[in-house]
Amino acid sequence: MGTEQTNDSAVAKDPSPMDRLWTDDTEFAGTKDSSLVVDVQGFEGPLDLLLHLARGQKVDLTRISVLALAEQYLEFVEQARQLRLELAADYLVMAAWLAYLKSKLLLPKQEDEEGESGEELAAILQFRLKRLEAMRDAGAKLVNRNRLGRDVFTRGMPEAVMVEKRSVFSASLYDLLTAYAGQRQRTAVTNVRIEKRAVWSLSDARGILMRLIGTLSDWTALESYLVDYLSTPETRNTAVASSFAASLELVREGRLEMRQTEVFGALYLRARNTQETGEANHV
Amino acid sequence: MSEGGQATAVEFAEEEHGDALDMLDNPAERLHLAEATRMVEAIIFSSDEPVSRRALQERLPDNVDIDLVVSELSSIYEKRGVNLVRVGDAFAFRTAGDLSFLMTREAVQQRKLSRAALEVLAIVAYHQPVTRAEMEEIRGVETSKGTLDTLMEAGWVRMRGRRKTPGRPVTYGTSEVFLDHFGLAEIRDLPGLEELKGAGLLSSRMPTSFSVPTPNSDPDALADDEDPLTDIDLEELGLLTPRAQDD
Amino acid sequence: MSEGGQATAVEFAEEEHGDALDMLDNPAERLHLAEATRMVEAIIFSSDEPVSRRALQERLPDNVDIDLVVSELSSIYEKRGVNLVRVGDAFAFRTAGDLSFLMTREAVQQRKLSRAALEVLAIVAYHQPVTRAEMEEIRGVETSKGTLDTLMEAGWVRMRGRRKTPGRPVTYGTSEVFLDHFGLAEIRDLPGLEELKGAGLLSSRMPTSFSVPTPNSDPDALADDEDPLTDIDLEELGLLTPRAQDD
Repeated sequence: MGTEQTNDSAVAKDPSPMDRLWTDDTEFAGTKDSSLVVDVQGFEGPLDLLLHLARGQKVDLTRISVLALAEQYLEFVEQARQLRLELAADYLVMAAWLAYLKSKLLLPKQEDEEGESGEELAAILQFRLKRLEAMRDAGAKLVNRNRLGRDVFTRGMPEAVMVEKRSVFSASLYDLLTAYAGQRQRTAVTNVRIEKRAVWSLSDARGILMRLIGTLSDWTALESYLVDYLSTPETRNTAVASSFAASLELVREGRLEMRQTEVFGALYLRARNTQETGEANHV
Repeated sequence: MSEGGQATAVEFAEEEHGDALDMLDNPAERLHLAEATRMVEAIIFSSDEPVSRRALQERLPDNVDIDLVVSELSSIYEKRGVNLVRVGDAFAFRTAGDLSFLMTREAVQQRKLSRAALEVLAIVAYHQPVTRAEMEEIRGVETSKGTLDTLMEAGWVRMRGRRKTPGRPVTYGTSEVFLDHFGLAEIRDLPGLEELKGAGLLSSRMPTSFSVPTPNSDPDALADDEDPLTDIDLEELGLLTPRAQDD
Repeated sequence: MSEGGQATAVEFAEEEHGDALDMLDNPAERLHLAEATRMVEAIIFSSDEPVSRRALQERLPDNVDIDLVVSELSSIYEKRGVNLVRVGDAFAFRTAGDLSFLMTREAVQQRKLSRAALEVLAIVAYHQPVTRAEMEEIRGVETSKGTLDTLMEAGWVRMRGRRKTPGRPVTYGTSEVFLDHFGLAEIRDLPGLEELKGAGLLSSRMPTSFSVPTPNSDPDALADDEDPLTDIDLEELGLLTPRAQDD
């Protein structure tokens, strides 16, 4: 019914921040603030950026050139780094993955190759883009429905308090949790100031590794993908150190396998095929 | 409905049920009236006060005969469970007088739990079994007796036992009713530290020493340092009136 | 029933009763049903919140067939300015959707949903029960603090329980308030749900059927199709899963 009506809230038009980023160089070249995060420019994360780039190809997502897409993305990351824009870690994790994907797509398939082929990885990417786009469209359909308090209304003068709840008091789980968290937070002495970090903490590295290995089932050199994309020259040492420590921890937990063929040789990582959380149930 | 003041069911004496529409020969006019009737119905329904004739006039197309529409609507609702009533120069829907008995029954006023009570309840839930002294330590303020009483009255908090420490303080915990009300399958389902942070309820910058306890999954099992409550305890606490001889 | 929308011709005068009444031969039964319908009408009409089936059952005489009464009431109000809608296991009267143009005066300023919040809301609605890690997997980005918080504060999203996997992560789902707000009788009514499910887009893992597209797997497809992506209909996504060959 109300799907055609224009809707003031959310998802109206893509602001296309990318266009600005590419066309209006002066604005960005002039930006000295290196803490400018691309996220702020209107993208909801790397998949969102990829989806935007994919739209540029003007074909159905199934027929998209994943290789071209990966190259575009990597180029974008390269540009951003040249402009000294600080990219959120998620973008870099994606860059590392796409670099891996690209190499898979370009190199001829080896006989003894383990893990997914380049084509399979590309299909995974397409699937994720499609799923995200589907969710976005679904969200748009949802907000454009006739909504209570905007298009459709309740009885203005309710006559009796309908007590369904036996309890005399009303409180939701959300109320309860908010009260608890608020109270604990107040009493906990929180004079901890987080300085702008120039180092990778162990937990940062762990988080990034976890996200990365979730998508890598083949041996991947720690340095070549992870460090290249995830760190700037200044943070290279701390990135290597923390990722190394974090990966040892993950090996110990059985989530990761590690391989080194020679002393001081490159370190290879891959996920141990652990069964992750099952499929979501649907109503 | 009985509270309706001078409200009277709108009576347009000569008119019978549905007459207004029948009077109109022109199908287009009938349709027009029917549409206007739907509009007036929706406006009066959603308004938080009786809607005056003038207000209706302002919101409807110019060529609508308000009196005709109102009389039509009134006859539609005449024998229904809800009637259109006139309050002065305004109109409202009210439950039919003969059904007012449905309205008064169980009209229990729901009260919002105070902030303090919510805090105490949450602490009891997370930190159970917990004594009053411990609650105070966690909250940093004294917990009034009334707050705990309220929570026990609501049936959400119960006395579990006594701590095996000097003074044998009473320990508190949550009840089945609590789980039921908050839609928890078991007490362990309360979100932990990471979940609270993830949901944005707790700052991600809490000190490393900060922790959120995970309550024992079996609420009835007494902790090692707990004694069960005896009838004597309950009497002492004034919760059990001394037994009268039955039968 | 929840789609209270078609602004079609409305004929009030002759349609006072729905079908259910006509079906009953026994005059006593008809009277009984008519009375029960008035009662249900009064109860639901008087409330601004949906009234649960259970609450109706408790207030009505034992021998009343709630389903019959509700369906009768629903058909009576089907084309009126106010409609009976189902919200989960409860019922409510709401102004007809096609009259929204008339109701702008009533409209309360709605909080604007950010793009991120809308995305998260859609994911929670279509994938429930869903954990935070799964939301992040789908969006490819960490959910910022406050996004889930906002949705929970609005009462649309709630914690449902915990997933029975290591770590027992909390799962999220939508609430009855969500259904009510978006005019859905149940989760199955979410727009495009079946198509999305059919296309395998609601699974957390890539379905095996979603295999590597081989060249010319779809001979009917136009090679130089240049339709913009935004025109993709969710239904079309159903075409992606390779069709099982008919025997």
